Amino acid sequence: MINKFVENIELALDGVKSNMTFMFGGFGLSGIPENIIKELSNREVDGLTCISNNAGVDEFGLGLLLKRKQIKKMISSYVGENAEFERQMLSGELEVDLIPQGTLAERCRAGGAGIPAFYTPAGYGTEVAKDKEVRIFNGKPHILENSLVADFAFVKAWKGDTAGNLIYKGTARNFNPLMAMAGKITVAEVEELYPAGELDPNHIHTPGIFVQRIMQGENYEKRIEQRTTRKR
Amino acid sequence: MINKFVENIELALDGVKSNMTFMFGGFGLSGIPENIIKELSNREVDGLTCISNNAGVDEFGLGLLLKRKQIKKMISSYVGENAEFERQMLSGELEVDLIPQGTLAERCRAGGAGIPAFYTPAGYGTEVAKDKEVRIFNGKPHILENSLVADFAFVKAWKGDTAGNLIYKGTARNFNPLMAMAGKITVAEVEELYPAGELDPNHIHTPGIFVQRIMQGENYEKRIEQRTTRKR
Amino acid sequence: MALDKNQIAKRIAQELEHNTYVNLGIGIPTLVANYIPEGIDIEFQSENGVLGMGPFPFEGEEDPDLINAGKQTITTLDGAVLFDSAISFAMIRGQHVQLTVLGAMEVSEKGDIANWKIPGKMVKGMGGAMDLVASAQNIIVAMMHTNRLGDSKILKKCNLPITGKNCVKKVVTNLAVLEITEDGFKLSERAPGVSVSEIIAATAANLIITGEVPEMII
Amino acid sequence: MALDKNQIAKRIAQELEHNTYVNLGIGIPTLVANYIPEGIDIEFQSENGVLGMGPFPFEGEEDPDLINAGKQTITTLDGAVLFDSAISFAMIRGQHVQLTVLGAMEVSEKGDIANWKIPGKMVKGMGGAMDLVASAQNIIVAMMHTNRLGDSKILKKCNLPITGKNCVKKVVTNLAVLEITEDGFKLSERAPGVSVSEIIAATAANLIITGEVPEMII
Repeated sequence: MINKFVENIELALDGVKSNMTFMFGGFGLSGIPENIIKELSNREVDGLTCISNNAGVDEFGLGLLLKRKQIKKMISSYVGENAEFERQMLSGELEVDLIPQGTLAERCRAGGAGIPAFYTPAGYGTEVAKDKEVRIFNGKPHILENSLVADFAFVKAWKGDTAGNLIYKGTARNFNPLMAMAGKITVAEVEELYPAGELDPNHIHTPGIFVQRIMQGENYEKRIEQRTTRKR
Repeated sequence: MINKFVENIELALDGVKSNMTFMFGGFGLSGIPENIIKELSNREVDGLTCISNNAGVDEFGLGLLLKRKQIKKMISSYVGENAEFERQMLSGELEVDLIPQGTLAERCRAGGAGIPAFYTPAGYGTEVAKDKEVRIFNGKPHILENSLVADFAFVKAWKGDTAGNLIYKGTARNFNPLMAMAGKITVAEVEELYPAGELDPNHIHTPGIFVQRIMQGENYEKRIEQRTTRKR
Repeated sequence: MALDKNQIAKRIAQELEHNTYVNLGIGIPTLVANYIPEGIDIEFQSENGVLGMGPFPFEGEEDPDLINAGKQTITTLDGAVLFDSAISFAMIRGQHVQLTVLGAMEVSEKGDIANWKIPGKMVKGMGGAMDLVASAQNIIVAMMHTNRLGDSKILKKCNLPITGKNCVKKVVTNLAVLEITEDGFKLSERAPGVSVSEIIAATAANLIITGEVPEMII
Repeated sequence: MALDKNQIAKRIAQELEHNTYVNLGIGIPTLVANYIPEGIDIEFQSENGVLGMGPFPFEGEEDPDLINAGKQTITTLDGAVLFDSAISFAMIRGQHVQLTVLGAMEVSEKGDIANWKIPGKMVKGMGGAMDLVASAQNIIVAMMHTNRLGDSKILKKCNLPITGKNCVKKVVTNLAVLEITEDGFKLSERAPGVSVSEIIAATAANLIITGEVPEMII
């Protein structure tokens, strides 16, 4: 067994530098690597390119890095929850590459799977297709999209083991398994860390081969953006 | 909940006709839809194009359809276990399209995922690349491969529920989840069938949306091709 | 009288077909789930990774690890399944989801839709909308007929950057049901008490009107 | 004396690096797992969907749902994981597997490999070999130096249809260890008691020989 366990967040983030490209799992605030983001927001790293479906909210998630202007460029699909983001983007302080959500997911997976490019119909005829190759398949136009990789991919799982295997819970899974595949170094923080052999090998979502470092996360806040309920 | 349960194999195979394209899950004899293959071998359907990683053995699995000359064309990656197959192929009775295994898996997944084509390095510079577009990405040549779909995909799972959700066991998973995605009609036979709600939604490998019909399989033989053991 | 948002949702619910998978966008489309006709089995897909969405949780039972694409806390029903974003869009791009209902800022008579960007002003991003409109077999738009300034959102040509081309099949607004045909918008129903001339007045695109236009039954 | 198959495997095992993922092909490569050096942690990947393969099962404990790519019954170790064929080849194509050891019918001095087809005679298919050789960072071939007719399998150019181009890094045969350099095969070790001239006689390709060629230590 190849042991991926690291004892603390310093070891987990060893090698992190300014001007790198990072991927962050999560959809909205669900399934984001809270501990790692918080730690990054306390460090002197900037000029970052961040690939993440969303950009957090003003005081949480990637909003923390935005506030400190650590991010040079965001690659996302939806950023509507963050006023500071919109301000930085409209003022030109922040470069933004907006990508259809399914294309973003598939580009990350492709990066991890050694597929350099694929065709998708999403975005044909829109701004997204600008300067991209168009090709007709089955009578329908598609555009060519390239894969994405990152210097570090940061993901968050529910359970993990020392071999780096990960299991996610509910919709906190989202982009995490795809970005885990696409990081040159993938760092996972988990709510529950087990010795290898404790997790059922049939139930693992991310095989440990995609994960270089795994650490125990703590104090998960798990903020809810839209608390919607019904009465009993 | 959309109910996918069918009571018997006649309903499961409703619409099956000669000259159709079928996908069959399984690797070697592990995870093949035994009940469905047996039933097909008793029917008057032929001229079939079969997409399957392997072609069974002489008296089991797809070997049953080969023996009755029901198959016109095989699309596979490895067919070395079947003497009748080799005979039919070398004599020209059987058309054969041999495809690298990873490309076969990805072409099925792409077919299910609405990705009409992708680039892969596998097969560059070989017979497989004949008449295929070559393009350099990151300094390395890749070939363009198209997706695959089938009129019917036949898969086999360990557990399933009436919503069509599937869970596989061990290495019997293999091509099953990918072909399940790529069938216009996907039929699953399962060892254990449960009412919807009994399976943990976090642990499902194939979401029911990809499965049109699910049936209870019976009398699984599960032949072992290479019984290798060690002494205690 | 013009419909309210719930009535728009209720009218759209009449379009739901038995045994289909449906993706509902944020806003009015989400309300459609409250009006599923009797005898119709539907499963709702949310592109952040869940199929078989149920109603909102009871107070105190919210799970931050279980949300929909609008980031709202949800529940799951029997037969539900969770998955990653690549598989989610495999369902969408691969046309396994039969119907998409979403909001829009503009719809053109060719079936183009704009709902993700107002240049220089509002840039929230397209989220999953571009994937959805590029692949769904059936797309129904739920929206108000006019914007806050009173301008028609039913246009000959979209002014805003589009989300997808030639994709919308039907539009249900507070005033009317419009089908998109090869020749443009066909006015097929009007809101109860709303006259054809009122609809024409509120619409920038041409409307194809053949014979009597029936009132919606809500 | 020329090596037997187990000794070839044993020599290849010396190439294993700590904390790496390794894919072993059918035949001699499979035997490499029996000779992992002390202190070296390796996980074996089998392309049919398992990582963390263990030894063969005890008699009576064979599970038809747990096999390797050679269709042999296997076991799994702590930390093992099961997955589908697309994820399996994502690992391979995406270069997450560091070393591939596989058999061959022919290897050329450019590092081309042929191991899937003898036209008109034997057509078993390439299985996962084409994906493996197209993407692995390090590829070692394990094979006999000559075929059953006594012909060299170490060639200037492959005669058979190739499985991959410019990919093999090293060849370990019953007679020698050969490295593939820009200028062709470099003879880097010889089997115990086998002379350089015997190796040259058994080899159709040119061999680069610099200084004394050491004996393998098995």
